[in-house]
Amino acid sequence: MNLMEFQGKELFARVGIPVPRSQHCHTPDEAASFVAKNPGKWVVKAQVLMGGRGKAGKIKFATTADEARAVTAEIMATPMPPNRQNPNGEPIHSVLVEECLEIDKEAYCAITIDRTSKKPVVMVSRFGGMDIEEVSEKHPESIAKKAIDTAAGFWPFAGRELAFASELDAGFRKQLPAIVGGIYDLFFRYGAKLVEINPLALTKDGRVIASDAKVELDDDGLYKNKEFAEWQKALPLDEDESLATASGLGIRNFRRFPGTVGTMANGAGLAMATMDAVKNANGEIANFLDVGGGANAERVRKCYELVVNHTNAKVFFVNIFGGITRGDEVAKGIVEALNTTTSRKIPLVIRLTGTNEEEGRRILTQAGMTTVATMDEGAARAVELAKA
Amino acid sequence: MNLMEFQGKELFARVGIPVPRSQHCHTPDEAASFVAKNPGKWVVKAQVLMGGRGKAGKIKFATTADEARAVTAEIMATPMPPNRQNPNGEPIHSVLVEECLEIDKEAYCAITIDRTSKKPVVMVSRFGGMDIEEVSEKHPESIAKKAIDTAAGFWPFAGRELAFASELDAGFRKQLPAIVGGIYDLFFRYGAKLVEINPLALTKDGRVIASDAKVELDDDGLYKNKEFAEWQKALPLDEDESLATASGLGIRNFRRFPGTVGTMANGAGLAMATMDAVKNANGEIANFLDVGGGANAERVRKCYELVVNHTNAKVFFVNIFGGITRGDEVAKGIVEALNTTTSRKIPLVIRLTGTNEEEGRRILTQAGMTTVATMDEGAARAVELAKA
Amino acid sequence: MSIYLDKNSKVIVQGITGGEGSYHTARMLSYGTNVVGGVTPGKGGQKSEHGLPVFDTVKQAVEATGATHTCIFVPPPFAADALFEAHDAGITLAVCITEGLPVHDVLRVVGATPGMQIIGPNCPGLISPGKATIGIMPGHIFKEGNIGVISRSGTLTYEVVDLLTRSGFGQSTCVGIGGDPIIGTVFVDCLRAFANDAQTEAIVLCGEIGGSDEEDAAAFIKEHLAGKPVIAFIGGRNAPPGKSLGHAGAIISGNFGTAQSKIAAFQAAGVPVADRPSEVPRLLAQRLGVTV
Amino acid sequence: MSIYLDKNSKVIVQGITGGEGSYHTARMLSYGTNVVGGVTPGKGGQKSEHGLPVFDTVKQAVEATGATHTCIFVPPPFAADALFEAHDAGITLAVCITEGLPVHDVLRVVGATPGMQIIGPNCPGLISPGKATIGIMPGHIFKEGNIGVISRSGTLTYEVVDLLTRSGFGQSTCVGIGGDPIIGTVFVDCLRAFANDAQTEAIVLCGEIGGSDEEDAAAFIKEHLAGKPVIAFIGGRNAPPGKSLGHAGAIISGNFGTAQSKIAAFQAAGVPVADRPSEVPRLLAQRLGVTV
Repeated sequence: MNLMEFQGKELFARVGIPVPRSQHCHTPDEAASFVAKNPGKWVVKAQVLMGGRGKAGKIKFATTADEARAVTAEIMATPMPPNRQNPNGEPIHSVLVEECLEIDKEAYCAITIDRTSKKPVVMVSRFGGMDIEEVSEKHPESIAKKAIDTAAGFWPFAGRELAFASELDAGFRKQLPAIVGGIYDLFFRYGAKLVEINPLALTKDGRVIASDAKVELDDDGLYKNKEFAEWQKALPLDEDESLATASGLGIRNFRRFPGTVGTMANGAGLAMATMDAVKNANGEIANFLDVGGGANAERVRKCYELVVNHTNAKVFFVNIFGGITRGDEVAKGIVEALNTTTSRKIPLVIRLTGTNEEEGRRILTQAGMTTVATMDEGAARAVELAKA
Repeated sequence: MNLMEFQGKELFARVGIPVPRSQHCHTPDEAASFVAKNPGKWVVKAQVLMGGRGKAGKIKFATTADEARAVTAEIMATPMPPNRQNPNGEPIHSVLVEECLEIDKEAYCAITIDRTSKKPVVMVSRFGGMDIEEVSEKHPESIAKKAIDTAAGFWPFAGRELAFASELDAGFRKQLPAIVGGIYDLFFRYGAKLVEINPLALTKDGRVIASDAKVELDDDGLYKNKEFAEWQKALPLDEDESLATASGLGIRNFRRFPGTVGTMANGAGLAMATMDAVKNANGEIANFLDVGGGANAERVRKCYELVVNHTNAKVFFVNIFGGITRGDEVAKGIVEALNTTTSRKIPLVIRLTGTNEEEGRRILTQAGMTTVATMDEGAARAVELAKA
Repeated sequence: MSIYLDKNSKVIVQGITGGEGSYHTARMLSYGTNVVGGVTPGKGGQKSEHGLPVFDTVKQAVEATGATHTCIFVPPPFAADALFEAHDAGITLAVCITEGLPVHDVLRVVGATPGMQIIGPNCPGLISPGKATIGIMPGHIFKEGNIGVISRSGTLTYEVVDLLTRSGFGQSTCVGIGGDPIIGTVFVDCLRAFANDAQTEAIVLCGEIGGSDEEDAAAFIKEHLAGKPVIAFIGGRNAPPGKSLGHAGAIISGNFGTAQSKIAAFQAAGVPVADRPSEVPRLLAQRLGVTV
Repeated sequence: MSIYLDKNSKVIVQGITGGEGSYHTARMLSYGTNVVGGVTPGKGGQKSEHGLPVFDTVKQAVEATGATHTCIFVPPPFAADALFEAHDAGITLAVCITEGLPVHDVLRVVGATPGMQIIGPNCPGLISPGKATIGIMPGHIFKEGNIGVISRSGTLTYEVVDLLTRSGFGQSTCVGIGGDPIIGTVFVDCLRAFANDAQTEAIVLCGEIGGSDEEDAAAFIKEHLAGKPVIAFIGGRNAPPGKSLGHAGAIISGNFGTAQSKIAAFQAAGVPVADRPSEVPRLLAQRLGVTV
């Protein structure tokens, strides 16, 4: 689960990472009333998950209540425009009215998980305020990395090493160990997969403050913090994610593509291999779908309806490796699913392997479905049908 | 630093260990007013560091406000009587008015540090409510111990193992991992050397509650929690500890005995060896005193005055191994100290070794002090003078 | 021989009285696995439905049975605890079937359980065909032989193994290492074990997009595995870009875990990469100089 | 030879520009210790007053100098951090002079720094006479020879060493392990090292009341150290009962750490126990069959 800036900064505050003074506002009036009570220079930032707010004109300044009302209204009037990351854009439901920092220097600081060392790794760069991918391309040597030993936990020396290795401005140096300690603490306490402070600001009066906050939480660990259930409900899902959860699938088990060959397989690896097989047969994929373990009738029906109603599929290629489940049971589930659905019918190509596979194929053939013996054969047949 | 029951229970509550409802009261009226507002059966317990409150009549019951006032007044009227642990007794400044638990079973649960494994060790016994030393003598097999790996941290299995290994009543079993997790958490979060729950009560209505709380904090770690400075001020020191701190020594650097040979040495090991040397010479020791590093004139004067004014010493045996400090410097310090003190004079026997030891001895002899070459010789001479 | 597991390995099941645990214990026993007992707190002293002794703690189970291997079927919130318990009791190999462990629990476990080989979490387990299996793999598709198989995916492993078996290639040991971001045993661990295994003559490695385990494996093969042919397959060449670790994660690992990067790494290490699973047996036959 | 430290050991000093650190660095250098640099964050690139390079981090110091040993002179709140930094940078032996470390910091350090030998905290350090010293011991009282010395106390060590030197017994290595409740190196660690040290022909062990390190040492000697005579001295026979660990601690360690218990353990292991420090050289001479 990705958090919005105001949520990320709330967690920052809890672990002692300095953040600018701010107020989360849902309406222009709320913003105006806050600025009226708190004179000063403020920045109004749209609260969305998408990046590119600045370029989209969704970050504006205000020094009076009227200005605050006006820019908030302007920001919230239109959704975030689509970009490559999110082709649907994103509606804006709130803004963060925040102390306008007088920034002297900007740095980058993040923690994430390194698969290879199996440890949390902290990254620091003296190039803040720009996309870290860009920094990584243009100034790869500027990025200092440090794996943290989870058995020892975080100790300040790691922050000092990062400050010196990344040649951060000396103004950052004293505070960096505490900032890194804070993101390490947040990382474990709240189960984050990524915590990114970009930019980490050194202000003209010498404070080191998290000017932005990007936090991605581990979905598998959300249950440990009850409050996250509320946050999750309030966050936008993209359309594929919404469709997946509405069909009872995991959030990452379904994704659409522009092609015409619908697919379904059990297990992410086999589902990916199934897509590859369709590609190898010169077909275009309509979707990725991992039905998970236990392909029972109800589950199969929902997946069928999901693909038929929400993708461009002209054919539905089902690729099940029975494993422990018996092939005849799976076959019965498929037949029952197809008999009970009220959605329009498209041709099915079914590849079914596992215990009692022959018996399963017999059941399917009797129900008038196309069965094939191998994944490659199924892919070829599905592509043929899609092009027919 | 040892904590009183109400302080220990405050920490228990913070880490989620269930404690009885209670009110800490400083006067009989406070206790009465609390009971008036909260009808029920209450127990009133003197808040002192000494053990043996029950036998001393310092734990009483009350069901009405008048009873609460009366028993509180009675408890606070006289100090805790002396015992072997504290020959001076202890004044009573407050009581804890606490929910009277309907106890079904009592167990014992504690965490402390094991020097050998260099780990925190949790101990659980199904014999609660009695001194653990007694349990250890009578039912040694009933005490289950489990070292906790600090790299892994606490995980519930350790609590389960302890519950099963100690054959605790099944009513304790489900809650024990959380209780153990709580004391482990307290142990590290607040820097405790000992956390003891005795008894850990299983109530008739199935709750598992810490009925008493004994917490010893590590003095070296107190700085990490600012609030402890306040607690420390409020806690009673025994007389030797008060004298030690008043003389600028560490709390454990001075202790008195009934004998007549006063001692001072640098380093705890040498100070103990000095006492042993006096014993070996058939003398009786007046005190243990580790002057620490840097025996300068001011420090030596204060120690001299401490021994002369507060022990039965008839002679003062100073045993300094110069090490890095130069012997002549130490000698000058001793002479200066003795010249500036206004306390009564007793004979000194000085053993001084280290760099420039001959020069040092010359300075001391010129000032009319007895110097000796070895510790054994010094001890013999001191004993002789004490008996003179 | 075989790696990690043979006929004599003494196995316990944590969560033996639960639905999954009980079902798969029966399957493991029927395959020939030397399952010696199980653990369910509060049921110590009872017998499982398979007639095996049930213990309250892993420590008791290990003391009573001498078990060295464990198979963990406990719900995600309790799985890290189960792994730490196994480690503390002296277990040397733990297979964690449980799916959905918080990744931070896994980080903690792998960082503080030295000396215990963890397979998974979220994996199908492992099998030394003809000897024993730990986990949930469908034993009937495997056949004893001399090909080592390692895979990040469950059903894809079955697909590949099925093809191998049908082509006459039996397996020494097959390890489903799981596809989670952090896993206890990675390709390199298995390759090192296969390198020292006399029974294993060639290795099939089924990778996936994401992470850099495949690149690490390729580097290891180039350096240390000249003697035994390896065939690779990379799943997900046409899959949506992984969203799970984000950009910072990709920069940490030094690449973006694309299929291209992995294929290039394997080719540079002299490892033929199959275009599709069905190509694996053919490539293997070529490298071994046999006909399928 | 000698244990833990010789002429070639490359040593850095953490806190080299502080008062204590600077003073004792000068002393170590003048004794002949191969001090190759120091660490003070923010002073990297400067030279210490001894002309040694100063680094911002231990990692930089190790990379630039190849140091394997460190001596830590930083205030108590920063000492655990300094030890973890040394471990992370690959240091293999760390002497922590700092007194007053929170015991929980020490527990954390010793529990998560595998592969690094920690001497202390709150100890005077170690010396291989005639070769090198790390710490704050007064070098002039030591003399090269073949007696290994281990002690929990600082000044008591000097007392005993002084007596040994005056009696003609030189030392191979003397280790002041410190008297804190939790220390990185205990008697048994040193005994194991001395057992394998060709230079060391006999060992003097100075214990104290409290804890069970002496009992553990006695058990180790009985089991593994038949070849080399050991003489023990136990300080504090007439000292006030230790208050620091309380009763639960005593029950954990299985005894109450009395002088009686320790003396009995040593005698059972065939180790003569001196009544007083001045008896040590005589007992040693007896065991070695020489005259003082």
